[in-house]
Amino acid sequence: MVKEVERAGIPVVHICTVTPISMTVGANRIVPAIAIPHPLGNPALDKDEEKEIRRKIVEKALDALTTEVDGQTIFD
Amino acid sequence: MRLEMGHIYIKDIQFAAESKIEDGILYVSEEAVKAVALEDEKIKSVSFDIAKPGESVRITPVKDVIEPRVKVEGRGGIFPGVIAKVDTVGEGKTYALKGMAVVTAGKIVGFQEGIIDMTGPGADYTPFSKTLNLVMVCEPVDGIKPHDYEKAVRFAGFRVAVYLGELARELTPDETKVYETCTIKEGMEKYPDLPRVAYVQMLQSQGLLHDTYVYGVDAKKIVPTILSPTEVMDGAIVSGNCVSACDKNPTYVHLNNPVVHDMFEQHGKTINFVCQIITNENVYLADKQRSSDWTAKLCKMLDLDGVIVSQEGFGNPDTDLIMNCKKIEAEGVKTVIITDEYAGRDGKSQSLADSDPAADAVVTGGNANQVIILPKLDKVIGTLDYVTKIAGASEETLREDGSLEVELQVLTGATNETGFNKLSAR
Amino acid sequence: MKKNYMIITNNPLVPRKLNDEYTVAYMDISYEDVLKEVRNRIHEGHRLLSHPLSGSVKPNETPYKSVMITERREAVDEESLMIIENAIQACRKFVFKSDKYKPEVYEDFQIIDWTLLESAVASADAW
Amino acid sequence: MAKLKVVHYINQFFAQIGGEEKADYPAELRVGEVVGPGMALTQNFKDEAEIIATIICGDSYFNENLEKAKADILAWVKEQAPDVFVAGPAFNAGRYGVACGTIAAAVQEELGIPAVTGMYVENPGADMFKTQVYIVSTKNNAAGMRDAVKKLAPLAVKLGKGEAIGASSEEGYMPNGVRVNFFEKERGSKRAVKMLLKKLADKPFETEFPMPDFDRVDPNPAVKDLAHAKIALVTSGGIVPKGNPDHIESSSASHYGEYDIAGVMDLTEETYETAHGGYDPVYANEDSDRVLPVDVLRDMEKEGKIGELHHLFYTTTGNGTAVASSKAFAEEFSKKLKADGVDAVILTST
Repeated sequence: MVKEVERAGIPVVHICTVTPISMTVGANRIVPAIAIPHPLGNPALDKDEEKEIRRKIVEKALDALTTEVDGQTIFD
Repeated sequence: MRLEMGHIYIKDIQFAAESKIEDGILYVSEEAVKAVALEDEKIKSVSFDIAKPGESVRITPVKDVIEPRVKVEGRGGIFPGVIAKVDTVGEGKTYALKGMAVVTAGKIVGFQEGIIDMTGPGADYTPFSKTLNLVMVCEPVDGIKPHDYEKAVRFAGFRVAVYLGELARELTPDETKVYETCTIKEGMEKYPDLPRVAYVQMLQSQGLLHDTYVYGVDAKKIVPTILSPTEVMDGAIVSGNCVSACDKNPTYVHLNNPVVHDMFEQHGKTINFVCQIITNENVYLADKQRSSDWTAKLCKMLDLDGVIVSQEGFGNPDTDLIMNCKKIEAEGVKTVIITDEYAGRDGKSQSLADSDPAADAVVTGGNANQVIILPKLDKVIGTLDYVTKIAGASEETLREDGSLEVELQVLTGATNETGFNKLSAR
Repeated sequence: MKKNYMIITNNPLVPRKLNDEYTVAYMDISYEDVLKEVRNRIHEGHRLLSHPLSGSVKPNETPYKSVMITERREAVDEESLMIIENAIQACRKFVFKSDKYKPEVYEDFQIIDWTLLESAVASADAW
Repeated sequence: MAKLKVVHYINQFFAQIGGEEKADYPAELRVGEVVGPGMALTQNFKDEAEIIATIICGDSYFNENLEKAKADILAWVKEQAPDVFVAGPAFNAGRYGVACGTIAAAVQEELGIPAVTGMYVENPGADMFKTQVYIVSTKNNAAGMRDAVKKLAPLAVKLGKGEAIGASSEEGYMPNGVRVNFFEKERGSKRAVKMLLKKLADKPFETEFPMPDFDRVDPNPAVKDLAHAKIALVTSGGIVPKGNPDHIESSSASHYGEYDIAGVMDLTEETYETAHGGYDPVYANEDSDRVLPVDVLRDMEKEGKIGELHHLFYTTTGNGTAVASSKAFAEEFSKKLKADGVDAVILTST
């Protein structure tokens, strides 16, 4: 799916728990997520902390989108 | 190693008072072969029948297909570690009865499979419609465990095949072929400019009706090793599996392994056929990793340039196949793999359960999900009762006019993954 | 001593065959649901130890499936994830007929599934 | 036996009306006429089929007046009621190839009349339509006409008669993802040895089973001005409005969802959930922001970190490994995203 978005000429960042799979499906900008059932959250934390974590991941994703990459890159 | 294979062509099989081969006709004493089969007390009764190409005959449920052979010169005997004593085979002189096979049948489990049709559309797909078949249906003693029954039928087939092979010991072969491999050093010196090539054979090794034996050793318990490709011609590898009949290697296929023969064909001309590497297909994932690591390591240690990898079976062996291919390619050894496909009845599903870009050279034995109508035939050897319970079939399989609607899966050897057949898919 | 792996199964023969050294999660669910149960546990960080498509009896043909996974939870294992997803996909290409056999055949299905698992147990216990 | 009836579609160039300067030639039906390549087709039909009408359309006209051209042509084909519809061959002519694919697929889909076309493998129409209609593989220019009609005509006859179509390598069409069995001339082991010899010699060889798509797409340039960028959210995590109004299936969904989040500041347990059956849904159902971070992006929108959050998001339940199933959806919604002026996409997966 990520490849088709990229092919359409839109830069895309893939937030994905298992980054090797993201590599396999051909994403160029990859940001690791937390866990499969809750990629951008952690139910063990309280709401505010959880949102803070989510924001960090989204910020990282936006950083990735504003960074030129040369091939597949994981933004750890 | 140098093995001389003498071919004795069998033109007909007949029951007679005395077992012998005369003018290409195999005369079988029913009494004698029965006695051979019944040596095992776990077999209560056995019946023999003959099925010839073109006859309106269906054989089912097939367990194994075996070509009778006899070792006339050199170390060891046919089926070492199983029938003959453990001794390294693959050199000297061996005779084979060509154009015929011993087919074992018997209901070991209720969903067993394996159909050989001697005529009609099914005959186009199973290679054993072209051989004269001596069929033995074995009934076990009451209350036997499936494990014991499987083993009893497996061994009974080998005993009968060896008994028949012995009839050829004093004959003069109609044709002789010589197969010779070099040692590593000899090969380097003799064929310095030819690519060094090996055959990697994956052996089914997962459990009851899913096993293969190498010199009598359960292939689950081996680590990958090398053989002289002539060893399999003397029965170094035998089949203990028959579930999913289309892509399992009956013993006949091991004896006549087509990759071995087609590589020998090119040996000394376009390739240096270095050896055969055998590996397994275990259920346990760490075993898969170890075996594929070792296979790739052997390819590297042998300084190979290329290999052909053949698979056996469906599903989890796809993982072994791709692991082998990927790791062997990563060692810089060029790889061609042989597999078959489960693309669904409509041909639209993903054929394999695993894939990798390294697998860029694939030969396929066809889509095993393809539906085929097998017309009613005049005679059934074995029983049709089980046909309705086999893989690719169901209770609904048997149609009103007596024909069967099944997938190619049920036909013995139909989508063989050693490249035994011409069937393919695109 | 308890083994460091567990078995997810819908084969009633498995809990009967294995003593209490073994952790067996027996569930009366379908073949595909066993695979999904295994997948959920992989998502939680368990790792596959046996191949979910063990055996040549096809999904939707045999109703039984037993899969071995680690007892311990770690980071999500990519290889396990790929294998289980592919296995679930593979289920769907076979015509469903697990409910069409005569009653006595199911016992044979159970035995075959058990021997496949048994070979994995043998390998696991060799460590 | 009566001959099969064929309607043939060609462009202005092959109808000898003119080249690029005549590409705006409107669609035209010529009943009873065999035009241009129709002659060669007719010869190759032998006595089994005949062209009863030819439809001619300029390539620009077709593509620029797509809806009208398609509707007119479909109406004519329906009226002629042929047994089979043939378009082209288009060789390497891009717009002609796309037109042939479009109209052949439409005839087949909407009229239920089997259709076939032909073109060069690199013609953009090939990739677009090869899984929808049979496309015979041709050379890259009209010098390959003889060769093309030799494959096109018999395939059209087979389709017209409703006969089983063999494997792509036998019939000469481009592989379309449907696996078909057939018997090769040599056994598999021999084919494997030959393939290995070619591979060893670094010569071209053809695999009998191409592995699934592992192609790569080059990354697009980075977003320059985030503060003015329009960002869209896409997820394969199956987030949908509560109640799953479009009934997105829990796995290998047959369609994707497009939902408006204008004014939505936060996804809550009461308003959103996941349709995905590929993971434990409890956490996503409690708070769908855990999969689709709408709340955070709204904050950033307010703070001026990003220009705006696009008012539509797209959702499917394809899991990470099932690439093929979601490819078509993604192609479609990517076009919409592009048309809506989206500057960048955040795609979340589980």
